[in-house]
Amino acid sequence: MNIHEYQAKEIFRQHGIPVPPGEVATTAEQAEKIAAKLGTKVVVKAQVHAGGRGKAGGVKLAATPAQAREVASEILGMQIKGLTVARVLVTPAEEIEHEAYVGAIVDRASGTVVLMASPEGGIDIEEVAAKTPELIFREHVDPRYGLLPHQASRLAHKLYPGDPGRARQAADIIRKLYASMVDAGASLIEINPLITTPSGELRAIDAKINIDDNELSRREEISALRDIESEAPAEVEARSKGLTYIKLEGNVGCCVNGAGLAMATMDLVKHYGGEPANFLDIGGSSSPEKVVTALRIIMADPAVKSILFNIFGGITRCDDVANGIVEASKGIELKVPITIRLTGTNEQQAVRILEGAGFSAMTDMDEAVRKAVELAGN
Amino acid sequence: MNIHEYQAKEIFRQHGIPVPPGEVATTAEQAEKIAAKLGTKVVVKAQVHAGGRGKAGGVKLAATPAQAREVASEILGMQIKGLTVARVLVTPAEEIEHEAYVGAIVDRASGTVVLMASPEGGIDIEEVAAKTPELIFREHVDPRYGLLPHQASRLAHKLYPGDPGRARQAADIIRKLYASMVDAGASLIEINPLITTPSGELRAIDAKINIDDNELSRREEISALRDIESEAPAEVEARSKGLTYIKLEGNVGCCVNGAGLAMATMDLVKHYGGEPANFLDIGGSSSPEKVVTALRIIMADPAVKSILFNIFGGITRCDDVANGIVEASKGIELKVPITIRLTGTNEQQAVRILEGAGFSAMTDMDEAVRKAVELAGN
Amino acid sequence: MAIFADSSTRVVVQGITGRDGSFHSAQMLEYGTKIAAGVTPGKGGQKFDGKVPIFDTVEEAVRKEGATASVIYVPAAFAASAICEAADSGVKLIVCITEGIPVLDMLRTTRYVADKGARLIGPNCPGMISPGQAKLGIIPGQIVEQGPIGVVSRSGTLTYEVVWALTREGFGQSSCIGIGGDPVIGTNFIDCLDAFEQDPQTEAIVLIGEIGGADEQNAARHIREHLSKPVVGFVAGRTAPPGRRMGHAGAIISGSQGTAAEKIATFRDNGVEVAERPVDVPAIVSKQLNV
Amino acid sequence: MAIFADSSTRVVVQGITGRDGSFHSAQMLEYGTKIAAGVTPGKGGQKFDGKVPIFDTVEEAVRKEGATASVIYVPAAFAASAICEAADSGVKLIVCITEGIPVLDMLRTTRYVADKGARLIGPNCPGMISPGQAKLGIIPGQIVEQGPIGVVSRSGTLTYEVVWALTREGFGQSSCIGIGGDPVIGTNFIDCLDAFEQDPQTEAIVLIGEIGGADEQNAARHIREHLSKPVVGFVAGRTAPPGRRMGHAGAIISGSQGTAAEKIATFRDNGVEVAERPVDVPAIVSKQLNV
Repeated sequence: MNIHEYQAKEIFRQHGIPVPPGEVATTAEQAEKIAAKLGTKVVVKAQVHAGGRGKAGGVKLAATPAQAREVASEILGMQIKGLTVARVLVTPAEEIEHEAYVGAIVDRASGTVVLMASPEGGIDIEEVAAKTPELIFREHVDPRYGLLPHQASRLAHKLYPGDPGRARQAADIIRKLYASMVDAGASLIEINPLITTPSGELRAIDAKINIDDNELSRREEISALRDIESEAPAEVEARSKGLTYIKLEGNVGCCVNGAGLAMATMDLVKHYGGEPANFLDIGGSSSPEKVVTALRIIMADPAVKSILFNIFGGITRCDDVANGIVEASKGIELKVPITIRLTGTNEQQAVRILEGAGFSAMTDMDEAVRKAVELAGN
Repeated sequence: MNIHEYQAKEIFRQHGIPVPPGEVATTAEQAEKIAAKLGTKVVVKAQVHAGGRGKAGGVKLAATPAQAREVASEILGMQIKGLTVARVLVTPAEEIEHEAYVGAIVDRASGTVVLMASPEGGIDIEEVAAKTPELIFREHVDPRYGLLPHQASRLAHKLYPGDPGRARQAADIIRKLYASMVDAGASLIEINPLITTPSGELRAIDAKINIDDNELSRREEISALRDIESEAPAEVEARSKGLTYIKLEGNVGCCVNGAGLAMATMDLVKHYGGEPANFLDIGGSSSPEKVVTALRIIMADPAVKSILFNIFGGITRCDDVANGIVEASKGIELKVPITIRLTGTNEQQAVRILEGAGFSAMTDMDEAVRKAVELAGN
Repeated sequence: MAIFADSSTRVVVQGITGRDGSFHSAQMLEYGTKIAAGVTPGKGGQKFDGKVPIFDTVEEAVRKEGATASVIYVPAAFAASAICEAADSGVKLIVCITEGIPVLDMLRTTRYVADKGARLIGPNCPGMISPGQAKLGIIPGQIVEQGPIGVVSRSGTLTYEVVWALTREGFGQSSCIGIGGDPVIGTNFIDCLDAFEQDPQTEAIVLIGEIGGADEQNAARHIREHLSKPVVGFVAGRTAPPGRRMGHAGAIISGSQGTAAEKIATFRDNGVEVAERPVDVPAIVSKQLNV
Repeated sequence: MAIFADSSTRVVVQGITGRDGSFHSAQMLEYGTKIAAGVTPGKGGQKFDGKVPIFDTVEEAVRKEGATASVIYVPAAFAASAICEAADSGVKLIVCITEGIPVLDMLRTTRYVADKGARLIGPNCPGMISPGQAKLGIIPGQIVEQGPIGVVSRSGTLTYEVVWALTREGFGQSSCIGIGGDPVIGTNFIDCLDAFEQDPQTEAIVLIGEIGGADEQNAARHIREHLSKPVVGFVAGRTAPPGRRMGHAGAIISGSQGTAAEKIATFRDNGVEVAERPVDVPAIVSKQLNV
């Protein structure tokens, strides 16, 4: 789960990481008031779950409260990578002497959290990593010991060599960043940039935290940070029913059990000249209701011209899926043709159920995909 | 540092370990009031830093508030192992179905905290350990992982086999006991007995926590639990000056640098027929003031008939010690003979300083001890 | 032969009385897996299916019934602890089916398992099956057949699809391992590749990957450097949209965007043939084995 | 020869600019110890005594000056971290003089050092000296002499007393190791006994113990089972009063009250001769070596 910059900064603040003041506005008037209260030049920053906000025009300076109102009204409602901006963060425009990068991520390869820091922070950090990897310093955190103080100190001294004052501040920030990560159940946490002010103080000017979805059930406060309004309603509904749904641009609606098989099915749709309309994984344990929900979500997409079920029964029982399709066909008008491929657990019962309700079923994946693509008119 | 039962129970309470209610009284009247408030049969328990309180008569039942007053007046002021009882804990007398033992200690041999539990709890637990060691169950806590939930559960199931309800309670208590240990900076923590009430609930009826002295500087709240009144004033004064002093029963006052050498010196006093009056370690880095304090503390003991200095200079500088002796001799009347043995760092300067003030010094430890014993009239 | 588990493996099922645990334990028994014991704290003394003894702790299952492997079906909140318990009790193979374990917990847990000298498969995986010998997990027994192909996969049902295609074309399997789709897992592609390389029954290996991370790329390089047996690859997710931006750190750490195209290219650069469709896998295997 | 450190050892001093660190670094240099570098975070780039380079981190001291051992004089609040830093930087011998480190910190720290494959001596110890070669810590250089006796001790000044007695009687030392008086330490009696057993220079060993714990009893049994060289024991604290009651757990865990009488008896039961007085040690050594 992504959280917004302003939410991430609040977590930083709670852990004692120096963050500039600032408040969130949902209207231009609010933005003006906040700017007036801050009493200084401000930055107005779009709060959306997308990178590259600056380049998209979602981050703007304002010298006066009136100007803050003006730029806020430009940014609010703006579309950035398909997401509508509903909130802006109004925060003082800091004078910047230097920009560093500090981040931590769960590294699959080493099975550790890796802390990373670079004196070349800012928007081009990935380029720095690619072109001058020697400017990215790392510390692997042994999960048995957690971040040890000397690691934070070592990283800090590499970040600001010959500058004990900033190194001391940075070591403290790095320790707190790691603590924030663990406390929030984050799989990624970043400060970019970590600026130096003219007076030599470090401040976290941007904040990014990705929460591990598996942490949410045990962290109510963090769960509450989810911004449901910023998500597509169909995705929210799917998640609430235990499905994973992502809308795409094609016209072949796909309903599959298992993420890997779902992706392979979409690849095959493409292979046969079609375009998948969505990714939809009905998950492990099946129930007719899940299938009903899945079908309703897919059919709500007007672009869908043909629907493909691809079920390989393991834990998922084919008869559950068949029952779901039959039940859905009673409540919803099936405006587009449905191609059903079923194999595995309780396959025979499923075929009987489907045939009893006038559906036919196939067992071969390739054949089914080809047919569904044809039916979509591709 | 030892803390009292009532203080340890408060730490348990903060961590959610079930502990019966109860309050501390310093007068018999207070004890009566507490008993009245509890409205039940009570136990009145001496709060002193000594084991075997029960056998010494420091723990008594009282059926009525009046009786609580009576037994409290008996216990308050009582001497247990040389310590005067200044406080009693008044707590409900619980009905006991079963007594278990649960404890944790830093184990030198394995370099881990070891959790121990026995279904044969109560005052004879050490006998259980000696005679039926198979009834003491253990879990070693890997310091890299801390206590893992399955370890608490495993211990709990051994403690109450075939009784999932009590096992669940016990696993929870064991986890909280370990957390209490870590949070308090304890080197030892015990519940003995952990009772089962007639309704099947577990309760910690006695509580023992030893705090690691090295933790005190970073734990103000725990440091504040020290009961200075219960300690000998000379020991408190010594500690405040960085000395370690323990009063003993002999007449040869000893002032040594280093605990091992201090013990070896006392052993040698005994070897030559004397009895040490104290253990006194002036510690590593020396200063004349420390020596002045040490000499004052030793001389305040009327039993002392002869004083022995035994200094092997390493970090400790012999001239510092010499200066301290000379300075002390100006301020305090030296009523008993002083034998001084000095060797090591700045030995020559020390001898010159001492001879200049009319003292003589020797370099051989055995000779010095023999002389000090003689001078004490042994 | 087979890898990790065979007909001598004595299994303890943790969470044997739960909904999933009891269903799949019955299936595992039916397949012929030797289930030595079950564990559900508080239900010690009962029996599963009238014959499998249940204990409160894994330690008892090991001590009294000689369990050598564990399969875990307990809920996510207790699964990391269950893995640690199995490792601490001397079980040498641990298969964790449970999904939803927080990744920070898994960092500690995989380290603990390694410290105890055990092997973990999963979590969030279908488990493994050595056809004709033992099934530890939920891979359907009816789609596999004993034979010379080793299969290792990050997916669940996609694995079944490929395995079923192999079986239909007459290519039975030595072992099929679902290593799981989580970021931090106990056994990775390379561990399985090395085990298949050592296994005399295995003649060719099928590796099924998907988008995300750099495990397939690392496996590809490992294959060129260390494997003599032919490997056939498949990567799902070529049409997956590039993920919404996940911060810089992921790309910095792995030097990769984790796309299917990148993975397929790396396989091919390292001499690993990659199938276009699941159904193409058997033909490539056949070609590699010259049968 | 000698154990743990010799004339080839390149030392980094952590806390070299502190009060104790600078005093004892000067003494170590004077003794001829090769001090390759000092570390004080924030003082990188300066020099100690006009010649020893100071760095911000131990990692730099190792990388740039080839330090192989560290001596730590930093305050207690930072000492555990300093030990971890040394171990993490590839230093193989770490001598921690600092006293006052909490025991729960030391549990983690000693494990970390072991995980990194390093050796820790101490904390709360006088360090070690290999006469004529290297002094790592605070043992006075003028009381030792090169020779055939290995000395290992839990004490500080009592060690000096015994070593000085040996030197006066003509028994020089191979190495003198103060292992420290804390409950949890990095190197124990048995580690040192085994090292002295292997060291060709060492002909006899003097072990100086004191009350508390069961380390001396474990050492006594180890000597009988594994040592061929003669060992002479000394135990301080025969007149120490029995400690005020410390709960049951201590006695349960070690099965011992930790008294000097018990320790002396265990030494004698295992064939280790125990000196009555420090001054008696040389005579027993002489008898054991038949000189």
